[in-house]
Parts: sequence; structure tokens; C-alpha cells
Amino acid sequence: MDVQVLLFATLRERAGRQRSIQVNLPDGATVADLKQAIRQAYPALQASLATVIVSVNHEFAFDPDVLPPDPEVALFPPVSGG
Amino acid sequence: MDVQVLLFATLRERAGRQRSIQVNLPDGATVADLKQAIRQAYPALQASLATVIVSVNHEFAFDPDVLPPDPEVALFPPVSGG
Amino acid sequence: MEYPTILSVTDSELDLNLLLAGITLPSSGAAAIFTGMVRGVTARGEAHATLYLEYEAYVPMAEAKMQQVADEIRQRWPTVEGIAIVQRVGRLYPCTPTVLVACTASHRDTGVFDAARYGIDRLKQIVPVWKKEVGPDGEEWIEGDYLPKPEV
Amino acid sequence: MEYPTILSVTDSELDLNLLLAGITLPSSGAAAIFTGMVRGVTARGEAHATLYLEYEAYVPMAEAKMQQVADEIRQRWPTVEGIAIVQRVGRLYPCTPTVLVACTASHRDTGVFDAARYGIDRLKQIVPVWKKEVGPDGEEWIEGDYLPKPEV
Repeated sequence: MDVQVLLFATLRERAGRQRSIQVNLPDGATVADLKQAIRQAYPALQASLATVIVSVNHEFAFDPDVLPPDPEVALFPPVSGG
Repeated sequence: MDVQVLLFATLRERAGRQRSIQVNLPDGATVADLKQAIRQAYPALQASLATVIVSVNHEFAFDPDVLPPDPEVALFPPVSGG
Repeated sequence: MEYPTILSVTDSELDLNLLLAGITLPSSGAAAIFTGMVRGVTARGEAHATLYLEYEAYVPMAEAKMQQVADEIRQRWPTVEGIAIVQRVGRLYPCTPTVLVACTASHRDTGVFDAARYGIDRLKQIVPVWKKEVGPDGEEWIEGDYLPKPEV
Repeated sequence: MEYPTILSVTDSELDLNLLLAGITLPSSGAAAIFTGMVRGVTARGEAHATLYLEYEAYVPMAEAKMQQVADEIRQRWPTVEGIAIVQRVGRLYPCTPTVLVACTASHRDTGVFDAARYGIDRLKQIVPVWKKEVGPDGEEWIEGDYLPKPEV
């Protein structure tokens, strides 16, 4: 499946200010697989991936989590609002 | 000296809604003397005097305190603002 | 650097936006604001309804005691920058803000919440303001339970 | 009785008067309100000046996480009546309020201060909002230090 990944803050800037990127993943792929695919396709994001936060359908997601069908995925650094 | 005593809240209502009363005190009179004079001149205030708060020149004052010349004196119940 | 201190007894509506702006310095990053409102219904103690409260103050002493509260806050929390202490008086209906105590500081972990909490607690002890509660069955003066003691 | 909950990411000015009115019920007698403001000068850490902050949010997730913060507050402090959590975004200059967390309750001794404090702490952990600081010497993204962990 093609997964669109929203980028925020430093992640977006490091990806050349793109608001989102797209990666292709097999059905049943996990968050770890997603990160691995991004690492290969977007070397500019590699350094960010160590502390990146992943959300799936507006919930925090973690390496072992399997992506559901048609997920809304986002990548961002630790939040700093307020 | 004649001392004008400002009254607030229940004290004013018990004194027939007068905003102030006047008592005559010898020079060197204390807050205790003031209360005693009020007790005699205004029997309606007698019940209130047990827990009344006395202020002199905008500071809390206590029985042994001697009244300064030309004091601004007030009598009121425990505060309940907010 | 002079830190702003707003102290007031007023019969006008409390404007939180204006008061916050008045105690915000370029170095202020956090504000803790307490407001009290008139309750129309009270469950605690003897449950009852309130039509309105009638507030009165001994204004010059209230302002002096607000200054004392502000001084005590600054002594206990030297990190506090701006302080606002405002008491509204007159006839006030349910849901109306009646009192505000607000403190600003550079960061929120500087005691600014405790400072505002201390401020409203002290205001209710020493600032000469009283309220009469008017309900469907009549009116009653509310009395506090704090009696000041001589300083030792 | 439905308790009011106001959650919002907005590019408009925060109106504290309106927000307080929106979370005040006839049973509410106390409000604890936290606001954060843009600091123009910061002394803590490496002292520096700030021209403005540029805030961005992942809006739908921010709203979902604000709801989570409100739910956590209600679970921990069942006495809390109204809750407002508002984050302003866009370019914000020194002294401007950027965020508000407010809780109302019948009385001030019900944990309402702790509830507001908890709310702002949690917002800064889990609500996806970021800020870039622009100063005289350039710009820098601020990064938080909280990493969410899987629920056990």
C-alpha cells in the first residue's frame, strides 16, 4: 500500500519543506518497517529518525505496531507547544 | 478625644445602618477601652464585640494597643470577600 | 526593573485580558490566574440557591491589605514578576467573576501557581471585604472565620 | 449535567473573559487559569532575546490530544466542572498569550489549581504543537524532551 506521511516542524524542513512524503509498504507493515522505508528513500531524514515521534490516526505509534489500512501517518519531533 | 468609628457589614446593620458612630475617650485609651465605651453607649453592638475586628489607620489593632492621636478607627466582622 | 503591581477595589467588570497584559513583562512566560465567581447554586454544607451577592469593602484599608498580600507574595516567591489583585464590589449575580489574583513569572515551574493560591487565601483572610447573600428565602451576611492576631 | 469543555487550536487572540464565561456554570465558584506568553527576553539557560515565535500544530491530532488531557483531568479531579484548553498558532510576538488551560470548580480547595497545572504540563508533553524561535541571530526550532511510551 502507498502511505502518505505528514511531516511537521524540523522533519518537514529537513525533507525540503515538503508537507508530506509517500512510501510504499507491504500490507501488515509495522511502524519499524515504515521508518526503515523512510530511512532508505529520504536520507535527509535519517538523523531525525532516532528521536522521531510517529502517529497513526492521531495516536502515538511504536515500532511493533502494525499499520491499519488507510492510515493517517505523521512524523514529528518531540512537541514544544504551550 | 472624640473618636469616629467606621462600621461595616453586620456591625453597621446592628447599629441601625449608621456608617459610623462616635465615642469619647481619654487620651492614652486602648482598643480595649474603645470596645468598653462602645459596649456602654451602643448596647445593640454588644453581641458583636466578642468577635469584632478593630482596625486603626488601616491596620489590625488589638486590646492592649493605645490609640494614636486622630485615629481612623473601624469595626467589622471577620472578612468574607473573594 | 520595576515589577508591575495592580491592586484595586472596583465596581466595574473584571477584564482578564487587560489585567493579564498589565502584569506581563517581556521576561514573563507564565501566568497563574485565580478568579472567584458568584455561585447560583451551592451544594457544599447546606445546599442552597443564591440570587445575588452584595459586596462591600472598606476601600482604603482593602487597598493597604492588598499591598500587604502582594508584598508577602514577593517575599515568598521572589521569582514572581507581575501581580494583580482585584476585588469587585456591588451587587453581583451568579456566574460573574468577583475577584482575581494573578501572578506572572518567567517560567511556570517557579512557584507561580502557589503564589496565586497563596494570594487568594490571604485575601480572604485579611482584605476587608464582606458579602451579603440574597437567596429566595431571604438574605444573610457571610462571615469569614479568620481572626487576625497581634504580630509577635 | 453536562460539563463544558472548550478545546481549540486557533490563530485568533485568546479572549480570557470569553473562555472563562464559557466554562463557568451556576455551580462554579472558582477558576484556576494558566496562560503562557511569548518571552522577549529569557534569562534561564543561555540568556537570549526573542523577536517572535512561529507556532505550528498538527491540528486534528492536537484536538484529539487536548481531549485526552481534558479526560485525564476529569478522571483525576472529578470535582472539576468546566475545562478550557486553547493553543494559539502562527507568528506570535513577545508578551502575547499563546496558550490557556483553565479549570472551574465549585470551590478553590477542590484541586482546581493542581488540575490546571496538570493540564499545561500534559499539553506540553502530548499535544502536537511546535514552535520556532526567531531572534536577532537567526532562528531555531524548539524541541521538547518528552517521548511518549507505549501504554502497557
